[in-house]
Amino acid sequence: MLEPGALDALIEALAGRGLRVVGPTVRDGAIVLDELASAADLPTGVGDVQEPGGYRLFERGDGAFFGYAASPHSPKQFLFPASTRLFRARRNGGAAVEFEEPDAPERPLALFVRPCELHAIAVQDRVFLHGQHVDRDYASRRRDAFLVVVECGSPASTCFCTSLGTGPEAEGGYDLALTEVVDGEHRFLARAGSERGAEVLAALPQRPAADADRAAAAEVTAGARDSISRRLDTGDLRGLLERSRESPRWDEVAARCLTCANCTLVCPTCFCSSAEDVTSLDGTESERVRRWDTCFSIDHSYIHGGAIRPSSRARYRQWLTHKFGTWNDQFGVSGCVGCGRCIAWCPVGIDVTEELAALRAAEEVPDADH
Amino acid sequence: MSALAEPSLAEATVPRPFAVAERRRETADTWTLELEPLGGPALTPLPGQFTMLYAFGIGEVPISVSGRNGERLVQTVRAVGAVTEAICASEPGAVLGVRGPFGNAWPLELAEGRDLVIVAGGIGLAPLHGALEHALNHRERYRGLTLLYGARTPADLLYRVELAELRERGGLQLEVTVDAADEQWRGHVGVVPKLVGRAGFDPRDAIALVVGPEIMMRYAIEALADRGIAADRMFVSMERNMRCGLGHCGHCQLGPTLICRDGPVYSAAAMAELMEVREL
Amino acid sequence: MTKPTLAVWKFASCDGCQLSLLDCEDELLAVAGEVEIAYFLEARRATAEGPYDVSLVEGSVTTEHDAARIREVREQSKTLITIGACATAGGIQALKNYGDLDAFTAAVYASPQYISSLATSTPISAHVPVDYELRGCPISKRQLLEVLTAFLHGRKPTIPSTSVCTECKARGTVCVTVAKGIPCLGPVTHAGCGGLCPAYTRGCFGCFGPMESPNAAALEARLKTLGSDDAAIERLFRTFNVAAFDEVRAK
Amino acid sequence: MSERTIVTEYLARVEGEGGMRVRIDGDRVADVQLQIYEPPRFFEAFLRGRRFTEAPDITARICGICPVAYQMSSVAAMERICGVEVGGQLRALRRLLYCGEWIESHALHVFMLHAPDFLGYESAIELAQHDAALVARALELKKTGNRVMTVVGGREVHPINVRVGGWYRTPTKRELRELRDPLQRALEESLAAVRLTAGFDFPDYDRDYELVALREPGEYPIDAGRIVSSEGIDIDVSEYEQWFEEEHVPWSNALHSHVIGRGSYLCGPLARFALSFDRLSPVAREAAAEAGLTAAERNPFRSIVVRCVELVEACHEALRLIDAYEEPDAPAVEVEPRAGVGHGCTEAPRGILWHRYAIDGDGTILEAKIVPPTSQNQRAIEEDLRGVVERSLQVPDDRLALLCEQTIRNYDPCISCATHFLKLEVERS
Ligand SMILES: Cc1cc2nc3c(=O)[nH]c(=O)nc-3n(C[C@H](O)[C@H](O)[C@H](O)COP(=O)(O)OP(=O)(O)OC[C@H]3O[C@@H](n4cnc5c(N)ncnc54)[C@H](O)[C@@H]3O)c2cc1C
Ligand code: SF4
Ligand code: SF4
Ligand code: SF4
Repeated sequence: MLEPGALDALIEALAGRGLRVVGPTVRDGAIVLDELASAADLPTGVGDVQEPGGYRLFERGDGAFFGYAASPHSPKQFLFPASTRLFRARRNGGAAVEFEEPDAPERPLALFVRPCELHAIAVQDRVFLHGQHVDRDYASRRRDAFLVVVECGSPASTCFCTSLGTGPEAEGGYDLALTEVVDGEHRFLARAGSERGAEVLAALPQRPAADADRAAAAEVTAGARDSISRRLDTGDLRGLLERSRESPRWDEVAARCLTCANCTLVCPTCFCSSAEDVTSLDGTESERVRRWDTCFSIDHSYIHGGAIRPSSRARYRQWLTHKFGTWNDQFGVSGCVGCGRCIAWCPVGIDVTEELAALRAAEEVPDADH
Repeated sequence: MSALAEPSLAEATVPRPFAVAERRRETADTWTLELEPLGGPALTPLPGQFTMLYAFGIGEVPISVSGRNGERLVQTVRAVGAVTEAICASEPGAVLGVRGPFGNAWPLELAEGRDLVIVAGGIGLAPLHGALEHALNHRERYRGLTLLYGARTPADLLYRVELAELRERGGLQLEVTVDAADEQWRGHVGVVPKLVGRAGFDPRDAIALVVGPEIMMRYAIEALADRGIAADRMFVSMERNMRCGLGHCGHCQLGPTLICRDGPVYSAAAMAELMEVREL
Repeated sequence: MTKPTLAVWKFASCDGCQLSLLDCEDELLAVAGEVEIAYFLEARRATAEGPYDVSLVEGSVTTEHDAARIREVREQSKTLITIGACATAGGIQALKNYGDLDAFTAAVYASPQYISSLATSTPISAHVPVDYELRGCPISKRQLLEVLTAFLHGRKPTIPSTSVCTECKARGTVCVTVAKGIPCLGPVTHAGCGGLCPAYTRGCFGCFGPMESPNAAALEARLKTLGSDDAAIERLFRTFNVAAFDEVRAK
Repeated sequence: MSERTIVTEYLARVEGEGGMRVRIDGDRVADVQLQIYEPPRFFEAFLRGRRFTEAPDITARICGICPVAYQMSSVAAMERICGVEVGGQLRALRRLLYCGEWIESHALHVFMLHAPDFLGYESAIELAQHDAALVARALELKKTGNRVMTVVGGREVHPINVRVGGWYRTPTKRELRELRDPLQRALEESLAAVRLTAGFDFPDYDRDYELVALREPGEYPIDAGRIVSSEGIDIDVSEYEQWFEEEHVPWSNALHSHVIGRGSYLCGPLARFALSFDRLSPVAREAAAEAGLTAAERNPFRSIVVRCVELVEACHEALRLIDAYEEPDAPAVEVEPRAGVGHGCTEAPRGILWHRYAIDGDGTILEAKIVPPTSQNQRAIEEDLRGVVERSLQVPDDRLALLCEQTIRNYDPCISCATHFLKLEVERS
């Protein structure tokens, strides 16, 4: 067991290992992920209320450090940054062209994450690490990243991890797991999930956990589980989406969708990127830069002569179908971890769980609206 | 969590420099380049695979490998936009970046002992050229060998000299058609799928490879199916926007697949349904 | 090799977009090294005769004289690039397209009879073919350099036409609509500013005009739930890109 | 001598489009016109019916060179109407933003637009071919002004952070601290610029102008003050229209201003310098003294040196403001609209920029009137042209045209502002 005071020691220990410690902090009316200097940067006593298209902070009044649910940022920002350099090409007079590999990423990371985010990282691992090709940039950031997962005690109304089995407990894939118990004595149950996790943990001021502590921690996540009311019926989503390719629901949602791409960009698993040349004015140097892209952009599907998916309908369908359906074909997992970000951060509050339920309902009562 | 693999250089996102060793004009807007590695080993792509070709400071695009000439890659490129224009304008000696090869290959083993029917429209002959070359080089492994090729006009036909030689050489049933003939044209007039009905092959024991515009591929497959070739014996090569070739950028999704990884070659059985869906 | 020639032209505008070129302090001399600045009155007295390889055109057409002048510019330019909201959408002065010109003139000038002006302010593309339109009120100098570099080296400029939201997200800005209920045009506005206003806790007010597939109706519905009345929504859409947004909203 | 006309159809190195026309009849200057054919854009009309809070963003679009000036005059007017005082650090930040605009605008004018006249180059681009280091340093100076605007205002052209009542977001201390080093270098560069320009060859010409500028207790006038003149005007900004009047001349899309019953006047750096010499910081005053400038300076050609002194002042002031900065609790004060008429006047880089608005109780703008510095200087410019030409009748047309243009550039006229406003024709007979 750790005292709340041990958080400073933890952050110091991580920084002491040469890591850039990134975790939750309050900025611009939200809990975002940023570099932490000490536990004082954590969102102490701040919680969040989320709904489709809405997010507000409130004072919890209990001093919890991790009393929030999914934030507008996700670990993606750090492991797969919005822009990275792929290579630099140089023309040294005449025709000769030289290619240079990009610099290695900056300092390795220590990330404070939530259980669903651990799963999201695992999903991106499948894309960037476990396919035929390994993405060098992602791999080097990921390999060194020290993951501290904090189990969830205060899910938001937008969360549905329980439907996808990604939370609120953390089951593995972390270096260090914490469960914050606020009731009674404010304390943390800590577990190491790796050797380096154990090393770090061993160096922190602590006392052994009693059964009562374990029970209190289990109650935290159990309480969280009970409070999650959003459900997604995951039964054969793949088939459902495949059968729904021509559903009129796509037109209906396209009327509401702004094609602004917020959903895909806040999603912790979406991995689409584009690559472009950034050239020097004199034309002797060029950098190929990779940037986040989204299937909501028309260029995403552009091939000579026109885009494959010009309509909003087709773009929304791509997003939902990929996330919940074809992702399984491509990477053997669902692309969704149930964090609810796409629901909260859609400016018009389009709710993926509702859209999927509508597709299912239309299938079950095919002639409902005739 | 599984061990994290060390990224290896072979999988690098950094291109290797290749020099344009030779450049031939095919049509008004299409050129064939022979690319020679500047140091490092030669690439050994299989027929049907593609590379990502990088034009300095302009961009990078997927281009099929049309064949090999010793250490050189042979690639045929139609200039349709900034990158392909820059590639086509690369004079001998110019340096391009090459990554790859990527993607799967034409299932040529499957065709061994059978009739091989190659159906190409326009620039679509480029991705098929490697397969044709392979089959001609190993002619004995195949029974009948047919190339049905169409272009808009006689001036749009690729590899004209080579095709004329092949016609002389024999061992290949070659039918060429154009949508619009000029005065000198003595061959067929009409769309490629129309050639399918007349061609001599045994549909029960044939493998067909088809590349062209999506609409042409649909009709060709229909015609081949009408002749009796089963959908799982027909193969097409698909195109989508592509940024990485590594399965990482998400652009080349085609329904449940990623073209750079699962394609570009697919059986018609796998594609038939997807090709029916608009804006997929 | 002779350097390509660049000309910069001004029509009805505030000068801000031209100034953006001079504001490229770090690159200006490099630009002058790569191109022959053949005509740029704001910066130089010497002018060279056309034709010009690249013309940058700022401002909208509001007089007969300018309507004729833009045709001459076009004739002399191999590539014509419009810069800014005035040149690509008519600018804020396009508000007069919807009002009574005489009343406008009288509101500003004591002797309106001296003023000659067309009843409308129209984008350059309404008069001559345009090769590339760079958006923004003002344009982003980063994008201006990108367009110039791209044209110099024969590649497509990398100017995404997605929403401002995509820039906010890349920058890590917290959405002001979702987190604060601030009305914001970002979802229907063309990227380019880098997601500036939301980074300053302010809703986007549409400097870069409509994005590639703007769903104005859906956003308007949302603005209403945030407490904007019809008049407020009108005002929000009807500023520097009034003509372009009006067109989108009419659909 | 026959009649001759000297015409410059499109004036170069000024902001906006205009020309000049001077008609000379024997040894007499028959007519001088500063022609402003920049098409009119009718801002006063568009402002009607908009909300009072929109004025800073809309009026900024009148001029891309001095958008901050428009924003500052408009917010000042609106705050006056609504009875709100924006003080403390919120006001300090406004001065800081304004310093950024002064630095950028003055550096642009001094080096890119005006200095080539004195150094015998057609442009800074040509100058760069001979003295690349000078141009590079000038650009660095200009860039520092832009950086200040970017940090405080969001961007250099049409900043987005200014609002009636204050700001949308105030900068952190750290963000401002990062401006210190560049500003310190800019200060040094500005001092060097004073020395450089003081050494230029100046035509021997001066006139007894009526100088008009703002004046404030304790500070060099930037964002506030009373309107004062060398002829004894000393009024609140709301009294402007009782003393000054605009008229419309057929050869210009800009209005001409004059002091009622007296005639032309001059605003801008020379006026500010003369009327608030005592308010300059010691560094700026010392630099001026070294350059041989006193409050009695009236040679318009020397205004380039004065501009450099103001560069020193702006850099110094910016540094002072940054050092004294404390992050405010709230970025803005609440402003409730209130029916009324209000005025705002601030010192744009080119001179006083005066705004008047009438709004109703809902905050809807009923009426707007904007008098930019270039309109106010237009008459003085024409009179200078006449004066300069009269003294240089023997000069051949091409050189005379150049001299006339230089005379116009003394004022750093901003035509975009003036039309909401320029062409030189010299006719001789
Ligand atoms: C697997 C595969 C093999 C190909 N083989 C050949 C070949 O052998 N010969 C040949 O001439 N062409 C081939 N293409 C098509 C070629 O890649 C495009 O013509 C090329 O990308 C156009 O780029 P551009 O910049 O010149 O044109 P633009 O139209 O200006 O394209 C802009 C950008 O869009 C993307 N893009 C546009 N069209 C395509 C496309 N069809 N496929 C993928 N991305 C696209 C690219 O990123 C390109 O940079 C192949 C495409 C694929 C997917
Ligand atoms: S699809 Fe939505 S709920 Fe699922 S992981 Fe992505 S953002 Fe979270
Ligand atoms: S949902 Fe769209 S943006 Fe996200 S990974 Fe899939 S295709 Fe890419
Ligand atoms: S679903 Fe919502 S967040 Fe996603 S693109 Fe549509 S409107 Fe934007």
